[in-house]
Amino acid sequence: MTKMTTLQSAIEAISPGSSVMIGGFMACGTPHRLIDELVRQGKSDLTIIVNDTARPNVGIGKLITARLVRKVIASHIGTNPETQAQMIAGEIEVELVPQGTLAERIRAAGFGLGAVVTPTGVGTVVEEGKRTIEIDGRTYLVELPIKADFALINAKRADYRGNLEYAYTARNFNPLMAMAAGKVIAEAEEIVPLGAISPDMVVTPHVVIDSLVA
Amino acid sequence: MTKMTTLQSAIEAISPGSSVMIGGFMACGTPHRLIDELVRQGKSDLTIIVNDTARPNVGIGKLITARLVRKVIASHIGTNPETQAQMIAGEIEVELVPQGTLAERIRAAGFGLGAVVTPTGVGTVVEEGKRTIEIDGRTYLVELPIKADFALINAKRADYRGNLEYAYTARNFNPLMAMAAGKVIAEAEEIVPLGAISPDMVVTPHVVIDSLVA
Amino acid sequence: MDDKTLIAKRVALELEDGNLVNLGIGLPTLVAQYLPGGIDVSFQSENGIIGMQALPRGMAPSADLTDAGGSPIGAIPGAYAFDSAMSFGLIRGGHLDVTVLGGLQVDESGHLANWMVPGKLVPGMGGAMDLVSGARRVIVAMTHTAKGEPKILKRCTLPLTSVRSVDLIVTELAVLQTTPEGLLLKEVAPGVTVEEVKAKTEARLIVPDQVPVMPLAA
Amino acid sequence: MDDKTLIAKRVALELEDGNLVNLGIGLPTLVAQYLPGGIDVSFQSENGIIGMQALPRGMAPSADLTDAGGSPIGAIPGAYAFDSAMSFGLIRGGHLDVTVLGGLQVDESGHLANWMVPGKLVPGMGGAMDLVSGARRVIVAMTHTAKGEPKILKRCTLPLTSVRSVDLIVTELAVLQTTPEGLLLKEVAPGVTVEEVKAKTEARLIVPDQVPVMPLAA
Repeated sequence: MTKMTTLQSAIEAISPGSSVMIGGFMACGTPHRLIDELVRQGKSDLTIIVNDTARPNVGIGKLITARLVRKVIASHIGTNPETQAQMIAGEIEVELVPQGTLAERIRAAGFGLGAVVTPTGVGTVVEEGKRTIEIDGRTYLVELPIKADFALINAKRADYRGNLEYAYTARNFNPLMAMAAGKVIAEAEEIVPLGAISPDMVVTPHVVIDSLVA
Repeated sequence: MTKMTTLQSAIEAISPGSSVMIGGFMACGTPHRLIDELVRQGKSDLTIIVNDTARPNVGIGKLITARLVRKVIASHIGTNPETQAQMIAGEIEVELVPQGTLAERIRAAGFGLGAVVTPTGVGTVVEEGKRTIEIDGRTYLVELPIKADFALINAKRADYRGNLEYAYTARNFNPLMAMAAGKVIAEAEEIVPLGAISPDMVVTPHVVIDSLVA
Repeated sequence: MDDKTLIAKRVALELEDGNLVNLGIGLPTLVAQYLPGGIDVSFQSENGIIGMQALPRGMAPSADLTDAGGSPIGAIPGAYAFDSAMSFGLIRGGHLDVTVLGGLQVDESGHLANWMVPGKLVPGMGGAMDLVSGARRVIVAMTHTAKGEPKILKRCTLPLTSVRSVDLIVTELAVLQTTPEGLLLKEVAPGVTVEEVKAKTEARLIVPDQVPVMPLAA
Repeated sequence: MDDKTLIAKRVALELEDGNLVNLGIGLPTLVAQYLPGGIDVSFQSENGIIGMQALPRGMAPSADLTDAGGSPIGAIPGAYAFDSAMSFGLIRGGHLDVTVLGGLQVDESGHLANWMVPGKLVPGMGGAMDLVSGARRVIVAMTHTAKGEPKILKRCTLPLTSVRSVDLIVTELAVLQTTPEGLLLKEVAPGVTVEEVKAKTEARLIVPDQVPVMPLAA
């Protein structure tokens, strides 16, 4: 059972209108080739779950520039004026989530937990429309898991079964998203033989990866 | 600021009656030297938070054999008849927690989350006395974080600031517990210079370690 | 062939290419020995590894690489080591395709009791509650009776492991599948009659006109 | 000395040996340059590293090692890279000793607003809400006024970042400490009078008889 595939066929599996998680933080650790191919194939009407939309026409910002996005769930869009402009024009829906809460909501989806119980956002606009719960006299928000149809992952190295290793701050949301989507597509800068990545170095296991693009 | 200390002084910091998390799974990844020193110093009346109590006079089982434990919070005590005998005799209180829930409750304490929302245990004896919450029509248990006064951690390698690396299945509860205690004492099989463990290989950061025993 | 071997061989046929599988301690562990050829199955040990294998002959055991019972194991190339939160994230999060567990009792609704006998045996649930609640498919591998008494009951009398129903029960006498209508007698072991299975089962069984004989090799 | 340098130097004196510190983008980043000698402080960047440092001169930038703004950085020996869940686990879990953040408004109760101006600027809160809710100590480093208008108010008019009060406010004019009774004028900058601080502050200030001058070096 090989997961190795071409860039083109990996992205062809994504239907317009899908929800797609994309790793990266200000274009660091973002799967650039997968994004370029999404743009090339013109997959539109996407809901993207991302930390940020980087900058205009950079990283995830390319999807915004190409107007392929219907909804953004992110912690920050301030570095991309195009996202803000499309939001103000009513062309993009934006749901802002505190970064730590975003990480835990994605993790909860991948880890089979029903909710995240966090102090972050209590008493702020983030609380609106959400349940709260009192625990030992303190109030917490009940934040729901975030799943997606697809996750697009960037890794430093992969073995050919799909075990992934990340480098430095390029790790960020990638391992969390790799657990939380129906189909997980990973690109790696390098593909190495089985065993070249020691068991202690693997961060994302092959069992959650569906397609691997060299 | 050095965290390097002797076995004796590291354990002297623990008062009888303390709550102590101890890493390991059936004596694999257990801090054996720290446990031996706990026994030697006769620290009694402990509440221990552990996956299991291993076997009689093996690993964490040494604390049971030495009758130093007042309460055990664990997922499994079946391999240690002494734990069961002391429980039946009313000498030890035992709180059994499903293993995945135990991991998440410890993590929640270390990660500043107010509770764990899990499907595990719903409708079983584990539910008794606990709140439940409905999410999207499904029932979950609301499980509370577990903190401790101390955590005793076993690592494969440490640099001398206290960054830790684990080996194979000796990782288990160690990294979770290292985040969830007031004072964290780690023993490492090897202490290496700063930089010898690459940033991507560190699993537990030095900032959570208080004492390091070579 | 002894009962355990027969059960393990039959369970092995349930595993599919690409599956991530967790085998409980004891009888379920035997399943790995009878994996059909040509399929690629990954075994998880909940103490923290995917890619476990029996300790290869002549290989020195490592204190840092054990199964959930604390016994030394090996690891295949491409194995993955992880902490206990990740372990149960894989289990609860829908990433574990199959768990094979032992059982004390299973009832008509497919409820499993396998972790305690009040007043007698209180080992703790270990990972069993998470495994039964979280795995995509739960297979119970156990002997059909204990000391002559049925273990497949109308209703479990022991504390449940989960309110989630198991999917399949494999014993030395039969294969039973849980359905919304009750337990379906899917197969009988070679040389075993439907009447014998019924006699040794307290639960009501749904018995089709034709009950195939249990296959033991793919 | 310009205002930003003065603020950064004063904030730097708040950091203690062994601290884990997160510096927000912009002005707070400058703080790292003025660390008092002889203390060992670790800097976290919430995108995933402890042990960040400015990119050393002559070192080639790596696309895989950036700060939270996406700019290349360096890493000290003994640095630690981690995912975003761990990053905010450290922040919310009480492991982050100090966060230094910019501010749009702070009020008498110590509430901070620093992430949006409705109808004008909706950048998103990034990590700010978690940082203010979770850090052991929250220091706001900001200019005292914006376009001549006070930023330290009786009550914030912008959406709050957290209902948790910040601990200290450092501006080019003063150091203010939040107390249960209100904002305490702890220090004034060199050459600045108490009257000037009061004139440029909308919030009521608690002014002790003696207000020391802001120290700028340990």
